[in-house]
Amino acid sequence: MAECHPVGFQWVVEARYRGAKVFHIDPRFTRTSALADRYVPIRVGSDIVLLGALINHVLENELDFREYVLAYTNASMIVSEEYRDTEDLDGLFSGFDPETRTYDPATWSYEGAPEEAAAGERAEQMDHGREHADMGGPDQYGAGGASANPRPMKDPTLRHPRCVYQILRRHFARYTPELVAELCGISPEDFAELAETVTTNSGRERTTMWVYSVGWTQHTVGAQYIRAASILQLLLGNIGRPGGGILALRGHASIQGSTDIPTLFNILPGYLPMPHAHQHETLDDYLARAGGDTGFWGRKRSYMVSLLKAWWGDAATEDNDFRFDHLPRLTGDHGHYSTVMGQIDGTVKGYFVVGENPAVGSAGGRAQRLGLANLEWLVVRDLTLVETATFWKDGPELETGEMRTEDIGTEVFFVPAASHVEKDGTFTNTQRLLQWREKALDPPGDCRSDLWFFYHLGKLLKERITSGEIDRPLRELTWDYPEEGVHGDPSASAVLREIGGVGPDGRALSDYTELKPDGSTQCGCWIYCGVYADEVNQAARRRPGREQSPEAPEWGWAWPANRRILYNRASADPEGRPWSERKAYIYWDEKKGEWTGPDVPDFEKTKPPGYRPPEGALAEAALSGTDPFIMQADGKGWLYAPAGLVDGPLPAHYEPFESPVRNPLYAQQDNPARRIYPRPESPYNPVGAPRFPYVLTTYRLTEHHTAGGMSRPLAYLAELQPELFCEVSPTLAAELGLANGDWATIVTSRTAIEARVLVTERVRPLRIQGRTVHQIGLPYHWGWGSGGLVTGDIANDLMPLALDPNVYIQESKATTCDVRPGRRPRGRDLLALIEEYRHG
Amino acid sequence: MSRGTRERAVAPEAEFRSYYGRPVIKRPIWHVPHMPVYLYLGGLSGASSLTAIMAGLTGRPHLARTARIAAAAGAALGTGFLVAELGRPMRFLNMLRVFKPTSPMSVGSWILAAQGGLSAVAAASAVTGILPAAGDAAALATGVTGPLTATYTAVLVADTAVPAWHEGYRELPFLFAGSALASAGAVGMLAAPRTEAGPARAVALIGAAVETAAASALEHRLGLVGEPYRQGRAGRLLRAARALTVGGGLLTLLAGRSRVATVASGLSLTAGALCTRFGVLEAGRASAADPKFTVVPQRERLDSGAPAPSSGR
Amino acid sequence: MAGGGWFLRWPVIRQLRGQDGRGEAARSARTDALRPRVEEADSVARSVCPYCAVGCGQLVYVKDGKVSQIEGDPDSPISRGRLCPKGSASKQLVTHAGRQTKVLYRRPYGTDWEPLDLDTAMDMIADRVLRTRRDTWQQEHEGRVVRRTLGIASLGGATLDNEENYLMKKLYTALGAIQVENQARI
Amino acid sequence: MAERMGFFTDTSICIGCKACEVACKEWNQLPDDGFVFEATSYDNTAALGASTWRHVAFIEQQPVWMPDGDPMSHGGPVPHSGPMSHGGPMPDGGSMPHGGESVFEVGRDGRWLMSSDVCKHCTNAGCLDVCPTGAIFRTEFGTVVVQPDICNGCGYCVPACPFGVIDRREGDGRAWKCTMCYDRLRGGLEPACAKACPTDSIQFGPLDELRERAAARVDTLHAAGHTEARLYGESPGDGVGGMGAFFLLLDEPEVYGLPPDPVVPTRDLPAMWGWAGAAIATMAAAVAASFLGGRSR
Repeated sequence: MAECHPVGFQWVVEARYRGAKVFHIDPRFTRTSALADRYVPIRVGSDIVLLGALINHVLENELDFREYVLAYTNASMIVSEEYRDTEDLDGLFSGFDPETRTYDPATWSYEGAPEEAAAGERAEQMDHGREHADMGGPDQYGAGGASANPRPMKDPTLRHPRCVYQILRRHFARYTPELVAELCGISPEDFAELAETVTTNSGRERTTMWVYSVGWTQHTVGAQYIRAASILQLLLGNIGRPGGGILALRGHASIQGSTDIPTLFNILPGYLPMPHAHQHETLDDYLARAGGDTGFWGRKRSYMVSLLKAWWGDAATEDNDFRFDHLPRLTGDHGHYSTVMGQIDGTVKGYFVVGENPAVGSAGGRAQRLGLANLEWLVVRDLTLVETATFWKDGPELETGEMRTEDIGTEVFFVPAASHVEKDGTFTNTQRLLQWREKALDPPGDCRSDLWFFYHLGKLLKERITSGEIDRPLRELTWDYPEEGVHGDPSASAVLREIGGVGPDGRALSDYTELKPDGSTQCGCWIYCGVYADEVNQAARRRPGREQSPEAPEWGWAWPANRRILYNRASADPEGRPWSERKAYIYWDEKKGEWTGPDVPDFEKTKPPGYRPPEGALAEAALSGTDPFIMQADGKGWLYAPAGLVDGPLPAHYEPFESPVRNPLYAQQDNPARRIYPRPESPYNPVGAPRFPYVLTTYRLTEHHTAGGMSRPLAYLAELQPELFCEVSPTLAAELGLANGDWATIVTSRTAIEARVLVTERVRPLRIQGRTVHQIGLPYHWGWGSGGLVTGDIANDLMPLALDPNVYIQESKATTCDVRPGRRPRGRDLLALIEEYRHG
Repeated sequence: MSRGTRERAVAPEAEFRSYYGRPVIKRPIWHVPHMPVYLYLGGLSGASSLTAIMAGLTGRPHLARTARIAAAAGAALGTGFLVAELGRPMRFLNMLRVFKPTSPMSVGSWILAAQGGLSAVAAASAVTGILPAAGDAAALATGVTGPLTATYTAVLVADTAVPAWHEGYRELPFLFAGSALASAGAVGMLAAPRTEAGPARAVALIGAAVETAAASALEHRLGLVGEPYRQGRAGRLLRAARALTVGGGLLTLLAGRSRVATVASGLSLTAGALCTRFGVLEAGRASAADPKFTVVPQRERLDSGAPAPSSGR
Repeated sequence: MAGGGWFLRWPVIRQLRGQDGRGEAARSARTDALRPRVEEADSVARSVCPYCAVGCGQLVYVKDGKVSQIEGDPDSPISRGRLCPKGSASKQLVTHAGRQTKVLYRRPYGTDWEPLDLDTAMDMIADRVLRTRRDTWQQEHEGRVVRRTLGIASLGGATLDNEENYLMKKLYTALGAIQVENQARI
Repeated sequence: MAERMGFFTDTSICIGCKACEVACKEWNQLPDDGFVFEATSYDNTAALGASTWRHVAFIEQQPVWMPDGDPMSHGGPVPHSGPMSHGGPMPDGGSMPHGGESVFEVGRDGRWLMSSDVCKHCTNAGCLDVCPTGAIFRTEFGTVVVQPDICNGCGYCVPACPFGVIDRREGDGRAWKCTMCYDRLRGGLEPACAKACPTDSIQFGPLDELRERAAARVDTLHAAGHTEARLYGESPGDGVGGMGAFFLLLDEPEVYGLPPDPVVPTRDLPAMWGWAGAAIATMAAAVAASFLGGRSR
């Protein structure tokens, strides 16, 4: 966190001043470790073992926050008799189809027939696991997650052998401190201290928070890492409470916004799933299968219809399903890496790359560049000539002779972009806070904002389309935004207002509960509904922090409804009283008959703790006054996920796809559902191959930003970290003859790159399964271009195309490699070296 | 915390801790040959002024005239080298913007200005014969500015954080004074007719002796801090300086009537004086480049419980 | 301080008049006139750092149509005026010499960039979008209506504004382009 | 004269992000220092200089880990890889030497010390004392500032600084160093580095206040068992009369590249002139003797 989010880290320093104890768990001793109370080294890719052992520690010693667990989680729910755990099937859950490597999650569900089965097929009952997997897992169920029987059988004593609590106990029983020592390289004493600290700092009086970043997500089991942390935090009562939570530190200014209002293939704004050809012919089909009908997600028709109205305006009517047909349909994985394969195969002809640099920033860079070289046309928009724009001129494949400029048919348009000060608009930060940026000045030369580019491109397209049927969605698309300034920029505030929603009276809406299923409201992103409440750009509010409470509700605007802590109803006990004075946050004010506190209650303001839903209630009315997780169909925090994940209802430790270690827990070595691309452009290191003996991980440095396009051209940053380096322990350096400051070559099946050597005790050899495992760290900010004042080889070129099956994120935090002293070979010799390694 | 470790850290091997072996202080940026040549010329000018006065007073007109010219030329040429050393030569006059007693360079600038002006008047008068009274008065005045010109540079060099220079503040003025005398004596010997050159030889001899003695003290009294005077490039230069100075001195004694020997001894002394100045600069550079010269004495001072007190200004 | 000509301003004279030669007397006229350059800014925009997702407040000072300084916004309850090295380098990000400000065009099989007018580029891009869309249009797939194109893809960075992402997703969806991805996936 | 202002750099909360270095360069519009990989931990800046007015030092003090995953020895101070003698990564390669001379117990976790160095704005400042042009002066805030319109690049200040702070910039010819953002101070703003510092490791304020705050911080750290914490440069009784920019360090100053007991060179100036006077007298006597002795000969 100190490395990549230094300014956020000031709050960790503040917390330490107030007595917080900070553990830093990381394969390398980083700048964060330097300021932590304890540093715990860990082997990359083994975090579920550690988290699982903590869960086991909590369960075996009954250290869970029982009152919270009973009231707010699904611990007491009984799971279907057909469910089989990894303990039973040696690393697989029930429902696995080895042919397709996918799960049918039907057996994971709760006991008893779902009450609303007649309402339509439930997602968890789908016959085809393949489809379940194809659709991108959790996203497919929208913001509410998968639906599940909201009123399953329960055992409040938690003794029923098939209740979630007991299933958890059995599942995690083998995640012991000894296993942690064996697989993570963490000593039993260190584990004991961590476990003791986490558990004693949880409960009524205290909370523990976990902070993670891509060190947890860029794995073939990334989503399950987060699930494991969720289970632990729910057991300890650390969700929805101040000082608790699982905090994702996101690495880009509006990466949260880019998911909320996604430029992602599988979702629409507000986590509404993209319709699937095989399941969603009509709006009703779609709504029936897109998650539950209870909880606030039960209002999904309002959200979807309002979105369709925002896009197709008057053309969208009740009679025509609000133009639901205008939405193109998915038929499987259309994610980034599949798109790259489509480029190589020639199905993808044209490509827009907007403020992104896949030639350097994506895993398996060679495949990326092969794809770019096979396009008909490519549009790149950026501040500098990023490598993605110039690959045909100076890419590494030219040096090896794999490509020749004269043979590359890709037509390239480089259209320069405006910087963040040359346009107004909002970023959504890592805590879901929308902050409006004022425009400081006009962009220089041909530079234009992306808003300008896509608005004017849209206008040009609309001018040229025919009256044909395929052009109807474009023809009917609402595309009228006021133009401003010398370049005719579309008004960003008008766009934000459309996103925030407008009511039947033409006035901006103030809350997503005002959205209607009848087409009378329109809203571009329901979770952002209210960002323009009272016709005021709420994201532009700037009341100074020192004039406000710590929550600072009048600085910017947090979705949803300006809430700063999600599910904050859980900060009070079931009766609505604070769990303790010390941790009081949102509580029930009996006199006023409402929930109150320093934040906006994430609950219906006047729903009393004693409220019990009537039979057949829908949406939020179906949740009781003690159900804090209001987006969930059952209002509960899920310790066990009966549906929604494509690789199992519980996290299980699988080794990274490329690992030097055998999985001692199960016969199943790696995530059985992981997604790979076994084809010539995407070779893999064989598991346990002696020629790739070392563990490789990548990371960022404080001084640079991602692929370097925003840092390498800046002298003040480039001089601080001028060269790509690899961090190795002195032991490994001695073994290999690597000298500090000299060169080393790092090799995987993909390619070999060279880096300067930084010998440091901060990287420690770990004792794993009785042998020494060396880890090597590589920052990934370098490339050959981007106007960089400093250049270097591309760390991501080494990385495999192995993805988490839920979210299609690549495993770039854990792979295997070899290291050799000296610089890498050039030209054809490089190819020869890789050939040698590929075939052993 | 272990005191023992610290004590070990100041063992005779001068084991000490540092930041990647990087220097603590900055290396003097002054260039070769500008700076040492200026030091030489200042010394030559200053000591020549004294020689000129005494020669005048003792009725040695040729020696007096020669010395006046040497004083003026030394100051003028020296000023030239000084200006060339500046990062912004056009701003040379800023040297006279303030008068700062705390800055030997400021004091020296005023001294040099005076010495330059006075010695020029004295020399001009001697050469042209115009205004002899003014020339004599100016020459007499250089009796004050001359020796200051010759020695202020020692204070200038010593008034730095460079350990070999700073800790040598007792010896350096004598080294520079001796070197100046030897330089002036050598020029006197070379330029004045033999009949008048006797005192110049004596000046040169005494200068050589003082220079040699001061250099020796510098090398040996300072202990660890004096190491740069003994080792490396500076050590070689100073050894050469000693050989040339001692050799030149002996030759002066033995030269008698031999013109060749006189020239050889004069040149040898001049070369010795130059080597001394180059050696001092080199020693300063070496002293600044190795953190041990900064850290070890300071650490010893702290560990002996006698940290440097404030100057209390 | 003014008046009296150079002679009276000459520090030596000022020293003689009792000023400190290491302080007051040594000051130049330029020094006396020194002010922080942000005071001269024509405008100040309240902005947000474009690097990581902490969302630190920035103040962007503009003088004569150029950014003269970017620094932290002390009002921000998130960052309290502080910035990391990247945030602190933001002015260089928007003003550095390596920034590309002209449209460039590389024709198929071309060996170098060529200049291109922005309007022409927009027209050409629009033409290609429509052509590729027509050529690769899928009305049905595996017997189901899909009405889409797999011929056009997009990859966006996560420094895009919400408004930009919104228009992109809206336009692509209307075009039937589904392979729309973002750094958020990576 | 306004109140004396200063920096207190609390290195115990420095995260080595180098925001201070960049914020300083942006505000003062300094040139870059070249792009050199130094292989000295994360420090590629190397030292303060004419174009680098803040420099973050990185000192790795890690237990030496053996292949079996255990620290090399148990009990007592854990041997570590901190910089000893000419320590740190050796230019000839190989691993960092670990002299075994640990002053502090680094423990199993090890330490990575980071510290943002800056001009000390000494009470008795060598650079200011020796500057012949008056380019360097003491401001109304008690800080020491170079006036670029006056400096003629004589270079005297460079070796006169006991901390190696000030330097002459190649190509420019003038001497440069931290001004504590004198222009900003005149506008009531805090220096760019202190403003940017994410963790408030760099604190700016009236020096007296900072000294109190620092003393309290040391007490807190000592109470928490960090007895190695100590202040550097806060005492008006030290060899430079106290520093306007002082530090809380977690090891000896020399480990951070700071002189352990700095003295302003001009402290000995009267003595120096005294010895110069003696040398002048010697000169005069020598010349007189040469002439008078010659006559007698």
